[in-house]
Amino acid sequence: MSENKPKQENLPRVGFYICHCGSNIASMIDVAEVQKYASGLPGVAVSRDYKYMCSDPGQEMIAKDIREHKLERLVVAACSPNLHEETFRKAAARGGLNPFYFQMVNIREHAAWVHEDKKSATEKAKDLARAAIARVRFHQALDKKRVPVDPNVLVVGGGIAGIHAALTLANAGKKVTLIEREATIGGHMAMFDKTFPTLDCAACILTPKMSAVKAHPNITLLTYSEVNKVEGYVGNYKVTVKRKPRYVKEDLCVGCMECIDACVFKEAKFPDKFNQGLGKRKPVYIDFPQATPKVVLLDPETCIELKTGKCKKSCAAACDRKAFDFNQKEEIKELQVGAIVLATGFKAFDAKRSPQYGYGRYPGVYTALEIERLVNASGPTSGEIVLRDGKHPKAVGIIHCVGSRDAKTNKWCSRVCCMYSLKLAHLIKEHSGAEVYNFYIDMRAPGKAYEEFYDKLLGEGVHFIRGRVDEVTDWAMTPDEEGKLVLRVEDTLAGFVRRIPVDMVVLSTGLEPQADAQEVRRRFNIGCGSEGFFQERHPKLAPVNTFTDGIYIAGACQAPRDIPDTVAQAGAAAAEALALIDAGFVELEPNTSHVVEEECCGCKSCVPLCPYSAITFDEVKKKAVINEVLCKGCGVCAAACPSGSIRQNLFEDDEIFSEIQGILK
Amino acid sequence: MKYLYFPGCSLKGTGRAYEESFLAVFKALGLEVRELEDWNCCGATAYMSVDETKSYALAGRNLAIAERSSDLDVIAPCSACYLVLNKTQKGLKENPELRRKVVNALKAAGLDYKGKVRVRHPLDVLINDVGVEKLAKFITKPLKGMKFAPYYGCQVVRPYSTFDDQYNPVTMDKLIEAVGAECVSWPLKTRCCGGSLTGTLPEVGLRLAYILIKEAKKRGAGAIVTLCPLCQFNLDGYQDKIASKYERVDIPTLYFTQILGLAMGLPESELGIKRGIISAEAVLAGR
Amino acid sequence: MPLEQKVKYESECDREFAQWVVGQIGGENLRHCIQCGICSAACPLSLYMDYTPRRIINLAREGFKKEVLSSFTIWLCSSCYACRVECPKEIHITDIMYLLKRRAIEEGVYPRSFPIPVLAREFGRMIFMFGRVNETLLVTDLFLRTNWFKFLGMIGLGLNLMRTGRMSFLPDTIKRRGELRKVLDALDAEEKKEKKEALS
Amino acid sequence: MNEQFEPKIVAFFCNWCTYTAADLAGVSRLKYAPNVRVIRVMCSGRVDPQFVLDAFARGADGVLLGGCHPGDCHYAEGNYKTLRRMRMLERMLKGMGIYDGRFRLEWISGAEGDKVKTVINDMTKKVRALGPLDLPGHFRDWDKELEELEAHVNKDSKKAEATHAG
Amino acid sequence: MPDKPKVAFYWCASCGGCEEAVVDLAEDILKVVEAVDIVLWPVAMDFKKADVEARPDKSIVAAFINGAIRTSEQEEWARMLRRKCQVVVSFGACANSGGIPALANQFKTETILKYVYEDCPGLDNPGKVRPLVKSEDEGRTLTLPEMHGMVRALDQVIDVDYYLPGCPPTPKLIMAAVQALLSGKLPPKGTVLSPDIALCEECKRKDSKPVDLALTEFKRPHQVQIDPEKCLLAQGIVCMGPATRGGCEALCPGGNMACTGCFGPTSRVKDQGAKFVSSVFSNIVPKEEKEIDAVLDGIPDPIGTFYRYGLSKCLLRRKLN
Repeated sequence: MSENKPKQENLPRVGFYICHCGSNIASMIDVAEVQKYASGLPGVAVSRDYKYMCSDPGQEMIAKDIREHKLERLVVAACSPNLHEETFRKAAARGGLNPFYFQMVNIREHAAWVHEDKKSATEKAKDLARAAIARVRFHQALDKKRVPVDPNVLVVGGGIAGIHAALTLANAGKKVTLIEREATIGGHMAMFDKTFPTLDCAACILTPKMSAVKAHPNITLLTYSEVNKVEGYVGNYKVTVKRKPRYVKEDLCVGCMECIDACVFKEAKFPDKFNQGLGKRKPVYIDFPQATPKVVLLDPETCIELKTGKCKKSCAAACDRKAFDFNQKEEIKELQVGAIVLATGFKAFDAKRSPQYGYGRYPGVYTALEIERLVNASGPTSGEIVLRDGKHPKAVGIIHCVGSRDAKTNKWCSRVCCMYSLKLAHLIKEHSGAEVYNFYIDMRAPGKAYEEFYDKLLGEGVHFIRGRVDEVTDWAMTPDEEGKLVLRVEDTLAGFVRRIPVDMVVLSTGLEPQADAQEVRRRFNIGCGSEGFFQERHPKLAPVNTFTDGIYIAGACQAPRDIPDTVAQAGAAAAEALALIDAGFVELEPNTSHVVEEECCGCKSCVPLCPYSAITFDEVKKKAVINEVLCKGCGVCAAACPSGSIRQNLFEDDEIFSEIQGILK
Repeated sequence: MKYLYFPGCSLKGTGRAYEESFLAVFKALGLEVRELEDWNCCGATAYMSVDETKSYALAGRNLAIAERSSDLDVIAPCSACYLVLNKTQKGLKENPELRRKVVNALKAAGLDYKGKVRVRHPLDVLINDVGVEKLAKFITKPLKGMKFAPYYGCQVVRPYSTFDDQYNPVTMDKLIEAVGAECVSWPLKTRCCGGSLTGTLPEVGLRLAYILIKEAKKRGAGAIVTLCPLCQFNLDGYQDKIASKYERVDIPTLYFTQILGLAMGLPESELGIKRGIISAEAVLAGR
Repeated sequence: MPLEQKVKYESECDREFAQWVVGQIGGENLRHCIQCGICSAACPLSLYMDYTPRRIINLAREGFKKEVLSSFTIWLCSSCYACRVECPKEIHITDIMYLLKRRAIEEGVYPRSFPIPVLAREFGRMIFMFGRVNETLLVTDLFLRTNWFKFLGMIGLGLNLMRTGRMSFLPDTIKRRGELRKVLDALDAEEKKEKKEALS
Repeated sequence: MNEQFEPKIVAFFCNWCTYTAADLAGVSRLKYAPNVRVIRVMCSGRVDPQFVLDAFARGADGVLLGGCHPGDCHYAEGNYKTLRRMRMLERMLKGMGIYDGRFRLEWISGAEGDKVKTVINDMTKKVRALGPLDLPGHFRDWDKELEELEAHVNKDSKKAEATHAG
Repeated sequence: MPDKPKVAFYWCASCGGCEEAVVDLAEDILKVVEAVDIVLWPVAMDFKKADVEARPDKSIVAAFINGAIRTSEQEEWARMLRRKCQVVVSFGACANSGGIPALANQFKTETILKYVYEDCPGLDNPGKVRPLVKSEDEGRTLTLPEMHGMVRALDQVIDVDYYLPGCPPTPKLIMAAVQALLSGKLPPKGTVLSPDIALCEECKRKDSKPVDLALTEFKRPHQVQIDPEKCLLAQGIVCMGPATRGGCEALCPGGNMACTGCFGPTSRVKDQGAKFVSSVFSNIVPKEEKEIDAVLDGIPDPIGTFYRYGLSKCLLRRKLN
């Protein structure tokens, strides 16, 4: 039983450095005391504290000491290794020391910031330092493996974020595949009428970008498609894509829409998803005139031919390009890419989840998205605001924060509702001349020209009532309330409750993660925050990166976000992907495992454990072998090898045992 | 099925008809109910305003007695009792310090409290233990052509309701349909009737009651059907005053147990129909 | 009409009071209020209140003890819990109203001649005596104590109740009153003990 | 001794979920008990039951193991392997007289900084209530019986040598 | 005749199997006897403690001590032999890691005595009489060795130079050890005199083990008809082979018996049981706690199974109580 402790005399010379991090650490941990304590530990040749270890002078101090004091190991007690491990490894290298002769001690996130008693926090810091110093002795000199990066990129999601990221990458000369689940790209933005605060029409600014995508030689557009599987690692991903059948050959259809007129259904009678069910469509349809690709598709749910096989197929007959193919099958495609940008967007809150507002119960109650279509010139009413009962509203109430800032639904602020509610207020007033009431809790207009837009609306005589509406109801207290929808609300600025009768209620629904966000993130092996949006690597310093290298996120899939911010973020994600690709290679953390051949008995226990099939059994030598390129360094096999014959770099048994011993001594 | 029965003060007083019809119906359905021995007032809402710990202890005593006597569910037909007993269960569960005090106090009187019993509402039992299908078998005289406005009031659905939706409860609607009557849909099902105030601040209570009976009548309800003795008393008892203050509405208020009893063909006398101050005769004549 | 100064000075608010509310069962989330006012909107009685529930929450949070405890609002709360289920911050407003009422009674600052506090205490007395409450006696007693000519107005109702046999004049009582007393006394003892410890 | 006992808890946190969550707790300045010492591993699947036993043997009063939620493992299924091993290890620990939550396995995702706080506080509270485990101390006590005899035997041997000398 | 190197054999808490193993050297034993001069061998020859006591320190070349240390007497002998001998070889599983006797470390001494002298079925001891360390009999004082609180491996009591693993060690290994001693070609102190590679290496069934082992249940040998060719683990039988040092040439698996781990772990492993658990249970199929537990239930006595010969060397050393 080896006592994992090298002999005192030939201990490697350790340099220990502890960081004040300004006052971040120093205010809770007695840095000087820890420094002094460490200097007394076996093998420690140098022990220093410094205000900012990560600063240039701090790093330089380390490099210098390594040279002058012939240090053989380096320990830095500062923040989380996830933040600065790389920094200090580089410092070590600059001093001429192998960067992996280094161990970091996290005394900021794991001690200074989370404790309130200086004494115990300092004790903890000492223990952790002792452990690291004990551990680092066992470190080995290692090299990072370099693997080439595939220059192609995959962008998932054809909303404004995906479109912008794809175009940016393509313009930089990269081959991009853009995948969209719906039949057309454009996402939510394509449904909007105008955009705040400038009120330029969404279509006018979006559709040119959509056709640019279609036309770009570097972009392959796969609509009506979804990602099935993702394998591989940064720089070398293998992606499997499923293409749903449209029953129309994309390369043949020119979008003349003759077939739609020819359809055996003379009248469009099926709810039109794109128009939020406010309009009707036929089984053969195209979402909207500028749909990209401009290709019709068949709805298997309603198409007689697809359901029964007994239709005279007048649509196909009307197509002189012979584009129809009723036997089209689902297609599976495989892609090789180096980087992936996820721009899968958001889902609008389901207003039925707030029953007190009567959505689905009172026909006069609408969601914001429905109004976007209603006021849209290319919408079901060509922009005329008509209630479901055909009447024109005299008074309209817009309720903010539906499905936002509410413990019962979503706790977060959806960030865009205030502004789009202002926009809708303006448009409704413009289109209908009705009295418009905005019911808000706090008016959030923190963007360029946003506050000015609010000011404009105030000027237009829109009513702003600060208070959360309790319910939308139809019981009247006064004659003028008869037959109206009554909103009960406290006018919190006036300090009393008001009952306001209106004809139309607009629910400013919040933004939620996509319904399948969880499956998607698992497929791409990234994280989600507690609210279900994709988790960025660092809220401030790595907002478009994820914990999986080579996978980036952009737009509302990361958090509620308006168009300007989404586009900016899409650009950032594209830039990150470019940085990765143009480097040409990635360096892989050398924390891989390997089998010590002469120790392995060939029991094969490890082989089935590897999720990446990196372990194989050499039938000639009768030993297990690990392919270090496929190995991602989880260490499961090292933990499981029953004869201790598998080692994981950076996490060797000796290293961990000595860390345990160090902590508890 | 067997249950313990916690009447509460109202069902022995102004809510007598509720007790009569409740017992009659459960008996006819073959559900055994045993009155909790030596129960005391639950403390209702008023006592909570005087002394928190004591009001928990008051309810605590009842629960302790229930635990001691059996492991049956306790049925509390009165909304206030239902709320207070449930609130006590929850409160004692979540606040160790409070629990310690109350349990010690109970121990001082030779009682013990574990928090085992479930407190249920008869409506919950009828819909979820018996079930609409089974009820239908007992309906011999369906109340055809009658329109009832279901009125749930506050304290059964809010905030501890375990068996129905807080915003739009439907269990009593189901029951009304089960007895063959038409269920009036209206948005005031759960709006407070002011009952706890009419006694002390008539002008306030009356207004709240007026809003309800007016709206119910307006939507064509022949009667309001409720599940709370205080609501029944408030909606039924003050219509003369409402008439003098606002307008005469004259709409009877029945207990859900009464209409169920009628539909099951039980005699009116056993159901305390006559105890309504606004007579239901005219409405029920249609049968 | 008399002029009233509206400005408030920091010296007028009582931070401990706010702290006390937060420390009570039900007061936990007080500080999280975003003043959206849905509680007031949901409240069927807010139209009679001197301060809407939202304002009570804010006043309590800021420590305006006098305004809060002497307000009618807390006594008008009918415990319908509408606010409690609507509150987006899960503030237990109804329970807060209760604890404010208790504090008001304790400090004797509740509005005199206002019948509700009287009812509450009478109610308590009756339970202590009999273990149960007889509504008829309770109400009669109440009106005689507060405003007896209002009582005359109730005679009509009384007659109706007698006609329908819903009125009884004998106080209903439990068998083991002693047991109940023991419980309540034990709590009084405990409270005394705590008070003493608090002092020492 | 009125000084209350402060347990020492050794934790193994996986880099991608629980360790990140602990970082998050720090960034969010959540406050929790200072009794836990975290050892970072890439995946909870790297944690060898030997580590847990060794930690106890070297004086840990508790051992906490933190990994990604089932289905969320950064390495696909590492946490399932952890779960399986540790279920058996728990049985063995019980057999050796170590139970009542001195060893604990928790799934904490990278976003659950608050869970790090609650778990650590809760475990510290519970282990504090259990009192010290102090295996090193037990080892010393158990070996006292040896020292005694050793002393006694040495005495004899002195005699023996003496006789030889004679 | 020249003075032959003196050798001692001694037994502590053991079954005598190790002594048998020496005899199993068969005719080789003669070579040994020729080469050495046996000064202590209780199982075969009559020596008194005093005889050994009388020898000068380090006058004996080597002692082969088998059995665990359970009593004061065994401890005393061990210490004495340590003084008298130049090399001490820990002989067999009990000496190396406690062996079967060490399973007693799951119980308090009192529990054991009570069971043995009071509760054990078929026992006839109405007076519940127990042996005493000191007792008077017709004026004479009888003494018995004291029982220790726990069972220890030899090296937990005295310094050990080499280890011969096995229950018992195989003749081959013993012979090799003896020859090494005589030839003076000694490996570094602390060496286990057996290959430092796990058993599967030598196992005939090795090739029949699938590379995608996925266990859904564990069976005990009496519950199945064991396939004599196929890897035992693959048949759902707990075989400690992968976590056990080789050297026995897989005798048990060869005899259609699962390896129970008597050779102890390889030098890279601190705790045989824990390591085995780590490996074999990673490879079971279920993911839900309930289902996992169902599989684990197939092993009713984990400690007795995974520490059959090594409880003294479990990192926790014994059950707490």
